[in-house]
Amino acid sequence: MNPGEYIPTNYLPVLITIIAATLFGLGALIVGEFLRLRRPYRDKLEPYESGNPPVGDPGERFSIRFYVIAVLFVVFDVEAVFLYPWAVAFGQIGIVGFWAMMIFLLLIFLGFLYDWRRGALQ
Amino acid sequence: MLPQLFFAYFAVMILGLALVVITRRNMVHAVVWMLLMFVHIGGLYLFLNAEFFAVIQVIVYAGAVLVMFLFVVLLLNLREEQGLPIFIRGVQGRVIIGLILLLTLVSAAGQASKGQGGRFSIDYIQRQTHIKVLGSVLFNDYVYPFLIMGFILFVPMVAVVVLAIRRSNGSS
Amino acid sequence: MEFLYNLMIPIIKVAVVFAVTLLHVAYATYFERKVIGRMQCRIGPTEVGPYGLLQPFADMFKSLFKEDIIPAKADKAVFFIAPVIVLAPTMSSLSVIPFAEGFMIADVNVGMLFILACASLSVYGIILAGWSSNSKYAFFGGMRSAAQVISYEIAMGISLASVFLMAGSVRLDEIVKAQYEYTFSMYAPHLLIGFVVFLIAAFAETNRTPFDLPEAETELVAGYLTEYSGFRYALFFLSEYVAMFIMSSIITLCFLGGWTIPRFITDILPFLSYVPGILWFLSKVYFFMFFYYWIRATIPRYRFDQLMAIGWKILIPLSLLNLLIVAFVKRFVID
Amino acid sequence: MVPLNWYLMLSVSLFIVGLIGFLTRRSIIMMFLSVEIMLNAINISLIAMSHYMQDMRGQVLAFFVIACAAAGMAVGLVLLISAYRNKPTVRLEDFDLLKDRAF
Repeated sequence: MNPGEYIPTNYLPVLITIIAATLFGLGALIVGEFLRLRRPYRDKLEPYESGNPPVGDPGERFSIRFYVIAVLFVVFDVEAVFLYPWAVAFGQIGIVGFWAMMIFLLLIFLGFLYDWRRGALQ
Repeated sequence: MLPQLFFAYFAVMILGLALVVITRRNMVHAVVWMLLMFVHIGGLYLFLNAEFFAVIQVIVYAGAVLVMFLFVVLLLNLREEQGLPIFIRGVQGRVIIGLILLLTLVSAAGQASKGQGGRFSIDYIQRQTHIKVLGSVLFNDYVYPFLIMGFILFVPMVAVVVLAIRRSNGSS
Repeated sequence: MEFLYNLMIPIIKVAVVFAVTLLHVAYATYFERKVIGRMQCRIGPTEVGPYGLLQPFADMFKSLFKEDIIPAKADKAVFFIAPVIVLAPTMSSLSVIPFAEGFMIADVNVGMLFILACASLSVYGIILAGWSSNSKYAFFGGMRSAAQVISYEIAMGISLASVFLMAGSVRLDEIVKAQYEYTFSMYAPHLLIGFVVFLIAAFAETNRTPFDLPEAETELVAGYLTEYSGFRYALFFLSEYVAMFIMSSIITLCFLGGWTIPRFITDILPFLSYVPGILWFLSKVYFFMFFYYWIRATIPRYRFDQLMAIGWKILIPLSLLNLLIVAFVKRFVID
Repeated sequence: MVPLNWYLMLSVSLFIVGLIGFLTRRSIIMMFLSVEIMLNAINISLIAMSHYMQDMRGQVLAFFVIACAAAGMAVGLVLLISAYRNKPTVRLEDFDLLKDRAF
């Protein structure tokens, strides 16, 4: 098989599943549009705030801690993505590769401990 | 015939979605279109026999980096930016420079020819599975770049605490 | 002609799997209400049909005909697609699950990673649902649920890395075949820490009790679901149950031997090996579904800060520890 | 048969789309998104070349590009957030403290 002619045929069922799942979700919503009744008025359409009229703009007062969590998540996600090929090819990796991953994990964990000590996870 | 059709679909979708992304006013919409673009790029990687990249394109780019963008967009609450013009002044010159560069690079890319074939043929990768081949190459031949990668990933963890969390307790 | 044949086989498989899964989801809600009812000394649904067996269909028709409210000033397009963004990846990850030996929709090499990728997409649905509702409760609930889901995803990913390390593959059928060779024919005793970490993280990923902040009525109303009603709400509900089914399947496949029965049992009772594999698979899956309901009836909800602390300060170090133990044992003891 | 040149042309075009976005948008967040588009363009060409030359080096490089992009975006966005605290805007023209205003 030459490059440029390669077709990943074993992914065809995955494609079909993705299309079927998306069509199922969209179709259910669109069919629902025709079946249900619709009698909106102003008070019904207001955002829920325990019955009071809404005050203020949503989106204010939002803690920076969420961003810290997001960054830690990105770093650990990349780490996990490096872990997978290492774990799968474990039998073919020499001792250097083994200790390299140990040092890598140690570095990530040191960074994590630093964040923990500085109270980023409160 | 089938490979060309699939390539044409992916190329049109990727370029079209990229154009949609850079012209959105609402950044949350831009992020959603970008998500669709990343999924299509992942599909293109499948045709390059790089299934592991197709997956990490979704796990890392779509699942992590773009989520971080979404968090920042929502964190900064950019509603007051909505009324302002999308582009900066003097766009035309920059677009023209970009188009000239595009013509140059496309003509250069059209003349590229591929070099010698290596030992990682499609059949070999199919037999060994892509993840295993990539893992053994990465951790046997590229150990030092990988360790440097560890230091690079160390940086954002420190930076986010130093920059985002104020030294005095109680604020933020 | 052959092309059509190749196209029809997966389409039929997809139809069968979707139909069975949706039926399963319908009865999982019935099962949950019965189980929790019994645990709380009630008897659960009885009215619709014999023993209340038609209750799920009554619920479905009710939600289909119910008025569906889109709040004023909501971002309508995003509000419309958010349930689909949650549902579509969750249902897509059904395609790589082997239900029995040789029966899976798609035979791909990335198997488990595909499910992880699909799981990482569902966080968008949560954030976008919260944001597009243009309501404070929905927004904060969405951000909190998103933070929760991404935190527990890491512990899940790292504890799965130890499974990949043991099996040397990310294909789910090869993971099952590899663990059949081990002492107990399952990884759960060998990877006990990873198993427990994954089990806890699976609860958080699917937003089940004790990690069900979206349903913490006392503080955030219904989280990112506050403004959703009618059939859109039903889609979120549906994807939660499909996700529960998928998480139970992953636990079964990666830690409990999937469709196989342990060898030490077949040695004593050899006739059990004639039972079809899908029955073993489904009984293990249903055991975990029951476990989900049992936990829901037993354990109170955690606070948000406790929840984040469990995820980051306990589960992630534990999963890394598990990985290190497995790696060292495999490198220096077994080899 | 899809030749390698097609993939390279796609990659170049995507890169230019990202570049134009980077040069013309006001908002710094959108500029970061454009950088992401450019990095993805690079990855497409790296993986395509790796596939056509049957050599893994391109893919290893693409792997590092993905990881570096993630780390870089994290740092860039945290810088943006700490700048936003001093001056609540994400527009590029408003960050002009270093510009000499006397003239």
